[in-house]
Amino acid sequence: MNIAWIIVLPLLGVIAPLLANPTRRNQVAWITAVLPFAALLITLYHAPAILAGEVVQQTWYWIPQIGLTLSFRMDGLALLFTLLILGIGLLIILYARYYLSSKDPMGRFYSYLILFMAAMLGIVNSGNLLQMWAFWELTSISSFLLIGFWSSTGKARKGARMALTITGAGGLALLAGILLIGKVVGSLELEAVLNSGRLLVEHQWYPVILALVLIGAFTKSAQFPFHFWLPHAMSAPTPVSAYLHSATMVKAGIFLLARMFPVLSGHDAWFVTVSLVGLATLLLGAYTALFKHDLKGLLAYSTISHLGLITLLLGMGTELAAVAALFHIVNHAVFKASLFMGVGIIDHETGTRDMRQINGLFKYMPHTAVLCIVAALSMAGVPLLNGFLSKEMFFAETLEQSAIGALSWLIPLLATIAGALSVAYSLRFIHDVFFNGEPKGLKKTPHEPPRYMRIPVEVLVALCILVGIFPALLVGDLLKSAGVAVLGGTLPYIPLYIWHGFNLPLLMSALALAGGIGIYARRKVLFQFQSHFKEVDANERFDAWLYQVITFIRRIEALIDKRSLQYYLAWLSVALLILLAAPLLNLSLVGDNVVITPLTAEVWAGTALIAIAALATVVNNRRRLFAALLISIVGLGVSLAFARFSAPDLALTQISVEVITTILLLLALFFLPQTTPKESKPGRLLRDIGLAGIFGGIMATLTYAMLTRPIETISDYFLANSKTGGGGTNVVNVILVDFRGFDTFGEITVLGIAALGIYKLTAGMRLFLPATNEDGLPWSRDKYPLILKQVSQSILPLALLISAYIFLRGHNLPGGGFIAGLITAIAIVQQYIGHGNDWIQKRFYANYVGFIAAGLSIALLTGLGSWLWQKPFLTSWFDYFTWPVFGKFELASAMLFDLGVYLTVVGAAMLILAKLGQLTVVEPYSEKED
Amino acid sequence: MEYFIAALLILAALFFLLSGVAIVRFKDSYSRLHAPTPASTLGMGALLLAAMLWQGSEDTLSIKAFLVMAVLFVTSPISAYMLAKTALHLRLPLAGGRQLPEIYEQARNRRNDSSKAQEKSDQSV
Amino acid sequence: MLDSIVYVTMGFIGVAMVGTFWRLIKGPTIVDRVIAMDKLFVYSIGLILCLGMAEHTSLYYEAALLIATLGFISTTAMCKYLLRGDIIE
Amino acid sequence: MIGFLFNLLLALAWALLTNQFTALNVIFGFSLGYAVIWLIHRTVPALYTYPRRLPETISFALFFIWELLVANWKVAMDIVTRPWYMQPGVIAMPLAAKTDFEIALVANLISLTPGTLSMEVSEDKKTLFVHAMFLDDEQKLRAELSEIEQRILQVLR
Repeated sequence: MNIAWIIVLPLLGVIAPLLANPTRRNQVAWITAVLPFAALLITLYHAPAILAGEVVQQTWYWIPQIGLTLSFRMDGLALLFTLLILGIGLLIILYARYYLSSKDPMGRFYSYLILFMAAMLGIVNSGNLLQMWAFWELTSISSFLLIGFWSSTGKARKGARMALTITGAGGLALLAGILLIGKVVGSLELEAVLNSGRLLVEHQWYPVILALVLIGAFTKSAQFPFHFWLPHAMSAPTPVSAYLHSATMVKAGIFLLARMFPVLSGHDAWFVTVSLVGLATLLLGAYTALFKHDLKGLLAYSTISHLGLITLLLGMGTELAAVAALFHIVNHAVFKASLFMGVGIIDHETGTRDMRQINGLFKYMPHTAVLCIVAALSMAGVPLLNGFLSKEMFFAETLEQSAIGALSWLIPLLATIAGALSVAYSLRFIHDVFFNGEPKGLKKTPHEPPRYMRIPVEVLVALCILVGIFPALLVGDLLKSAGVAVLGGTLPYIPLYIWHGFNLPLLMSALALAGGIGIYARRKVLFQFQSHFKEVDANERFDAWLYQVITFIRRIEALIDKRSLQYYLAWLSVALLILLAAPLLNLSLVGDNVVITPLTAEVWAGTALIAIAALATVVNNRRRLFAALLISIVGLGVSLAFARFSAPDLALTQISVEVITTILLLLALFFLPQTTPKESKPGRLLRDIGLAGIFGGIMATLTYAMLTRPIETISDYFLANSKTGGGGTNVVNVILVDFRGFDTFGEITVLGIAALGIYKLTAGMRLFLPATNEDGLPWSRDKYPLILKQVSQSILPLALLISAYIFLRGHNLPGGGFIAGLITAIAIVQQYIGHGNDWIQKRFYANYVGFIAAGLSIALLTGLGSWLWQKPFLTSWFDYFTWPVFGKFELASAMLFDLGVYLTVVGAAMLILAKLGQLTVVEPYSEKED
Repeated sequence: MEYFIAALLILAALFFLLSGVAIVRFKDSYSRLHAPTPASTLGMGALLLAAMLWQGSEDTLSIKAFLVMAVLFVTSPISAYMLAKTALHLRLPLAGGRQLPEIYEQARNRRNDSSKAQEKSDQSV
Repeated sequence: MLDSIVYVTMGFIGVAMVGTFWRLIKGPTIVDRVIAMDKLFVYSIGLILCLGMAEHTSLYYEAALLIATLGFISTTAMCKYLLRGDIIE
Repeated sequence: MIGFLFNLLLALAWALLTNQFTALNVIFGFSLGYAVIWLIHRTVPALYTYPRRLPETISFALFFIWELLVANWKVAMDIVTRPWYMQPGVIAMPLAAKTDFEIALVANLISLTPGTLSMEVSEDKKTLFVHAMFLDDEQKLRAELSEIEQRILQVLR
């Protein structure tokens, strides 16, 4: 099994929970867990090789011509993270099953959760920086959905928005940084970047790149000064906090630092920035955590502090510090996730998270209490637990570093203080919650949670203890291979022992413990002191800041956007003029040896007809129906011109589009006044005519120049290759579905989105039907004229047959999915005209959104299918077969792709037209006529 | 055969022209509605027959022409019917000829005599 | 000989189209204009068929077929608009 | 309808038997099939009216084409030559056709004939309003129209 499946399986798993029966909660959880579990098995299958130092890679070609591939790469660092993500993820799935109440939409929750999991796996296993960035943004989005899961509360919505804004903005900075890296290195492949040595560090853009990448990492990992979003993200359901905001997502920034460590570190700027930011975050988080009364708030700030610790380690620059950082990533994930889950249980059982209310829970839930106490002690860094080991390494490294030059002696001191603070808040957590008298004012009597809700906590706490006692045995190899990946070479000896003898780090630990106990004992004084400061609400600050940004942008927008089509057009035209000025001046009109086709009478006549009709359209623009009619005549004329100049494909398309446009215009016209008043003053009219004239002239000149060039275009290539390369003789269609399949795919996606947009925008919109036309004549009472009704019915099968025919012959003769789709849509619209909405809805399967979805999926899957044969995305395939009786026929993957185009076009066109047609409500006109 | 095709083509051309003249010269919308009928029936029929035979002289008989004809024969009366209905609805007047205002009114209201009588009796009750 | 006759036919159709187009611009009522539009569609079919004959190809039948089917739908939509205002109800 | 399908099947069978899918052979098979059906039509209720209807349909088609030619000629002549005999007007024609399909067919075929145009069907579906270009002989026109209707109904029923 190749490693790409580690990401793809969970990605497929996004739909799994939605398919399960939502009333059977166990079933939903099981179905959700299956695919991540499979991914975990694949990871374990590859683990031995990676632990032995191999790097597993897998590449799926996307658009190899411009260097875009989907590549996956798993080394020691990725393995460590993958195990963390999948392992804790599975535990969270089990936990969430009991945490969510029966009122919550469980399938949706799991779906978001798995989406996040897949995105996170994508980040750590990407072999391409751009691809990693895409997954990076996906984690921001899925985190937004998860934080805002209880979207009925304002807090959740605000928290979600803030997290998205901060991490999204950081993501954009990161994108810029990545693109610069790509520019400098010449490739976005991780392998190439990692092998570029000191190229980046010595490049003149290094400061910019570093700043951009660090902003990305710091926003994601909630480092000072971007840390404020994390506490607000705590309005998410607790499993989300445990998973995203302690164990995984916030580690993505750390991961990025570790990933880029070999190529971006090794410069003073890195050491100073990273270590100082880490230190600041460490202290600020630890200090603030102490004063939080909300259990999750305490844990959130503690998380910030620990993330700062890891950042600090990565900024110190010694090799062992980097390894210590990796070790602490694992340890922190394990104890913090278990603490969050424990808090979730407490919240679940007591209905509150306020430490001033929750006291003495040991009596009520001793089992949970023991688990939480062990995890909290690990957080405090008490010996025999995993937290102790990495903290000890951290202390040792603070003594070794010289990250901030002469002032480096400050770091061990501040580290010890931070350690003491962390002991203090851990103690507060343990003592306030589980001892310290009786609970106050709880709505219910707390008791132990369901058996299975505790299992994930038990597993993680067991890991705390086991790793704490047998570190080398359990995580030694993993750390070693991850360390090799981060340091980009062989690794120094890692001292994974509990006992290092009496030394300075041990003393620091002891000081921290004693200091922590001291601080906790004297906490009243500290609380007193802290109460002098006004508490800053990050939310308010954030809103104020956001408001300022928006006001600023509005002001700029007001300068250029006057909400007027003429204005937009003028801007576009002027911009175009500026861009075109230079090339236009140098344009020589007639190319050499081009034979110009003589003008015949019929061409003159046809051109004159089109021109007159177009002119008449303009002149009559205020008589809207007449104008619509004239436009359709112009379209007909153009279609004839296409036919005359041997472009039957275009003629077919033009005529179909024309009719659809007419119908759309008629639908829209109904909601507008039949005539419009004269709005433009003569001066303006003159100006507009002048502008239009200039641009018409320019376009005509360009067209003429284009047509008189010697013919050396790309079309020769297409003509030569369409039969051999795409298996079709209709070059236009082969270009659409094969050579330029990617463009087409993009286009139908846009089409689908546009249709959905219109659908959504007009959702709740109701327009009253005027009782009469503009002359005051009441509408005819004959809704569906009898004969029209009869014939519409017989036209439909014929039209569908024609569209099927046009579709099937598309590959070799004029036709194809797009035209066929339009014809089908028009035929269905005819039914709407003849029979009305109700009639259709009773008789046809009219789920147009489903059409769009099916069409896009088919097109996408056809494209992805080529990966099964190790070919780039959307590589087409065709072959000829001979069957007895039926004879020889061709099968081509492009046909399937075309089917996707067809379905999308039908769905989009119908969604728009039918939706517009349904806007009216019953006319308020009485039956009496005249 | 060649002369036959030529004759068909000329016939078609004449009928198309005829329709063109008719739509210019006819006096009211209702009469103009009649104008396309010769072109779309006989003119188009002759033209399609010519096209079929034309193809036939080179390759095989093209049945597609039949389809075009069938579609036209089904659709053009509907267009005319809908247009006439619209003209009635918009109270476009009849020009010249024999004016029968009563029947015009009946057609416009989609009632025939008997139902009108029915209505009158309803009103008297 | 036949080829030139085809061109003559096209010329006749062209003349008819010009007349119809005049009616379209002239009106006087909207119904007249829609009639003219409908007729222009029919003439286009004729023109395209002649084009196919002149160029000795059968590629244009589909275009003719489409104009026949779709032109009619345009006309009915216009009529429905004039009759009821709301074409899809 | 069933009879027609059956006949088509027989024609197909004939083509398969002779293994010749040319138009001529299929038409020959069709005629042969018609003969066979005519032989057995009294014994099978579903086929009872078919042998009568096929010639009726064909003769109606011929009749209609003839009508078309005559009417076209008449209209053409009138447009081309002066003086114009045009007497446009509306007449109300009682319908013998009952179902929607019958009405639609009658109305369409009347519209197809140059010089007459179905304008409207009354709400109770009993009257068809026809616009005619030559209303100089109303009785004759009515007779022509009802002949078309009668023939259609004969084929359909």
